[in-house]
Amino acid sequence: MTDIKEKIARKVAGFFKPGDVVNLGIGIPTMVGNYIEDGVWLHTENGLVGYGPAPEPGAESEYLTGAGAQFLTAYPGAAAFDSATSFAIVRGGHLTATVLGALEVDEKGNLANWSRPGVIVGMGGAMDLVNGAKDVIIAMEHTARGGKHKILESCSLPLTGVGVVTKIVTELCVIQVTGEGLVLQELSEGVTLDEVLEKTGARLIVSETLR
Amino acid sequence: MTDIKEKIARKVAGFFKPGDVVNLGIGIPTMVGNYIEDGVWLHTENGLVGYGPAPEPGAESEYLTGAGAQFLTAYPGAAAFDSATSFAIVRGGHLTATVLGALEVDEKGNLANWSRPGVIVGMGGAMDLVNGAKDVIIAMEHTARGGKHKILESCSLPLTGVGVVTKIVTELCVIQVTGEGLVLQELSEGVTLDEVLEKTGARLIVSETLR
Amino acid sequence: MNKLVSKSEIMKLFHDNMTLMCGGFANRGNPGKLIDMVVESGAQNLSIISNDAGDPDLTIGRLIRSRQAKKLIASHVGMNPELGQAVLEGRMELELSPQGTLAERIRCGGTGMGGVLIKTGLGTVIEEGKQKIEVNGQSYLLELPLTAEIALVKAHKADALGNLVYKGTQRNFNPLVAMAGKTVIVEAEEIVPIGALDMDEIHTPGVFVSLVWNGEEE
Amino acid sequence: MNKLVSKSEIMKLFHDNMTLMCGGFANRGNPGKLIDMVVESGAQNLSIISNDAGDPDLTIGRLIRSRQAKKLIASHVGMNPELGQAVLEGRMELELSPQGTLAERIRCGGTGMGGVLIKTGLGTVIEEGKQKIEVNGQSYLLELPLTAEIALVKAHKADALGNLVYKGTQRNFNPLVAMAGKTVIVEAEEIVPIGALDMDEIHTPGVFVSLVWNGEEE
Repeated sequence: MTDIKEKIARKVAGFFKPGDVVNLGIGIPTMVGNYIEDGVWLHTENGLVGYGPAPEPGAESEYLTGAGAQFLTAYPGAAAFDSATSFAIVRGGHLTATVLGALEVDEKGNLANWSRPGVIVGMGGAMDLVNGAKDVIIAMEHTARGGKHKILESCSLPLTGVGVVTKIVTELCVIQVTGEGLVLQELSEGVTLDEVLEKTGARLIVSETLR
Repeated sequence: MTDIKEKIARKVAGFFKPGDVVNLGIGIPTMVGNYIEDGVWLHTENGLVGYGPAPEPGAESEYLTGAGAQFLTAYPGAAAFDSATSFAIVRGGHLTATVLGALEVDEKGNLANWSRPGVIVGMGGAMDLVNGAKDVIIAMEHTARGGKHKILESCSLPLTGVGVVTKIVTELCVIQVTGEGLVLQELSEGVTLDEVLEKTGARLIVSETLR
Repeated sequence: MNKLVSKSEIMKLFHDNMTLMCGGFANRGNPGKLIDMVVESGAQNLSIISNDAGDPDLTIGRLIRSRQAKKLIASHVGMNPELGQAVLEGRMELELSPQGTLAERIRCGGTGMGGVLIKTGLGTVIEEGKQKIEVNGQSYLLELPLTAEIALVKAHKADALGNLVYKGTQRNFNPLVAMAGKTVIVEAEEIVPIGALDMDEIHTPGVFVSLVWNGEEE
Repeated sequence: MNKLVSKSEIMKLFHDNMTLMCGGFANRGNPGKLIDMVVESGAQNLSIISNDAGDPDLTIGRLIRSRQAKKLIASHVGMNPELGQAVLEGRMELELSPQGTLAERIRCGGTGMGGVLIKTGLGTVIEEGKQKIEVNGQSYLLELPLTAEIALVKAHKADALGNLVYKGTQRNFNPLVAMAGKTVIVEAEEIVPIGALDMDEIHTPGVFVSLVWNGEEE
């Protein structure tokens, strides 16, 4: 299980190169931080660019925390700022990518990841991130508990953003969201096309390189 | 002549008490700064609260200048900020007063002080100041060259702001702008009511204390 | 101009039916002792503007647990199931605003503007009840300013003029909230002499700040 | 990630018909050497966004004298009679924006918003051609964002990541302009090593900045 999550995180981390500025959501997206190259800069919406891994025990500082209140470290050259500036970075187009989890993603690149029936959580910065970041990468397990589809023809839960997702990375495959629909670009080792099709609730266009 | 200007500036300076935050325009308004009490804080729109008088020769710093590029000094506790913050102070209602010159002021408190025919200057921060400051005090000579009226029934030049002026201070008198019109509140020593009426192109309501 | 006050002077300012705005983010950088004072004041029927609802036993979570809060405007409340429960039971009203939009709405209030046009939330529930405005062929939501009778701010350093410096990620919403309250009250970790802060390191100029408290009982 | 460049690399970026945005205020805090480079480039038909027109022989005044500028968006041009003359003769177009509005329009462009509602200029010529929007019974002007292909910024200190610190009143429009250019070029008085700037003293985070120049010929 951790294996699966790590695999997804490693895959996503490989998309980034030094100089990129990336915001990571909670869950699998957070794990992406463990595998990125040196020089990929991480943005946390509570007001910091340039954070590093968790500090050694005893070295925690209440002045260096993430959006989930977790303790962070900072690389030399890190900059702190207020929440308006933080989202100026996001909305202003300065994020190379955001990596987020999803409850549902659909063929049009719609994303639902902040609200499910009967639970009151709030969208936090997710709606800003999906509208602002150049790439919106969904990093998630391919299906929900019980094998329920998460990649759908059309999202049923309240949306986070309309037509915002650019890429979906799961333990089974990599899917690119295009104007024509979802393009299956890559199968993970040992995964068959049939398995992906079965576990996907949306129409998939199989990339030429896979045919 | 300098006497007249100094007199106006002294009069205006007397309206302010420690803790007030005031922005001074060019001309006579600038001279107000020479007579304010300690603890009245001066705001300059290019990004500083807490400036003091001009520095001694040789002590000028290009990092401490006013809106007219003139050299300033700073009191302990002065704060520098960017232009958006500078006008957040103005528009957000944190200025006790602004003191400005005028080409024309009228019965409704309309002000024209940025544009005259055939000269292209621009409003700078004047429009923001008159809309944001709690008190908008016009400090000027009562009439223009040749005795031409500046206090009018209705401004003829392009406006800086509508119904924004709260007080007019000239070498002759102090006029308060009210919902009923211009109220003559105070005559300078040796000045007669008739002289003020003659030199004013607007209806004046004479305050009870003067009758 | 000396804005330093004692706890008792601040305590007088809290009353029923007021709107409070509060800095902090996920239990970090919150003016925790000022929130304690609001709890102690017993003021009822409060409307609160804050990024989040905190944990139930921390920061503004305490005002929800004490049932003093009747309304919350926030972006995220997932750390506080008691808030969710109160909303589901109809005891509290919740208005959700995307985080970046919330930040700009508070700044908008503080800067005396009438609103901002933002794309965030287009095509989602965030559209509900909002005016859509077209600019150069693009749609935006008109997002309205937020202000409060009292803003509660946590700062790292403050002087008696109200000049503030924040530290690291404790900054978050604090400088925004510090612009948008009619009365802005600061809980400072350290009071420094006037002149000790360089004019370039000041994050919030004192002109925005009403009162500064050193966080000590009296 | 190293954003330090030489003059020749910057020179390549200027071309005819581009929009330039420029920090500085009344000949102070201007990126003067970068403006010299624009003059040297000979790029024609430029649109310029700047608080003012400078003096005729200083800062962007030089681009007006050289007749490279065809349009200026500014709040004040009184120090530059040559600009006034060019406008009266129809050689240049001038769009005046109140100073606080100009600052917010630049910030608005930099923060990816679609506009801001501002009262300043109501009842004046500033209303012309603008949409009026009512919010809670009050009228506001819809002011539109400004962005530019290149933003020219003057900073006191910069590191190779583009983190910037300004000094005193040289700050003015620079941090706003530094957010609103597609390419943001910084003329720094001093280049400091990465890590030399404290995370709390940085005024402009490097993420906004494209290129940093130390102001030396090569």
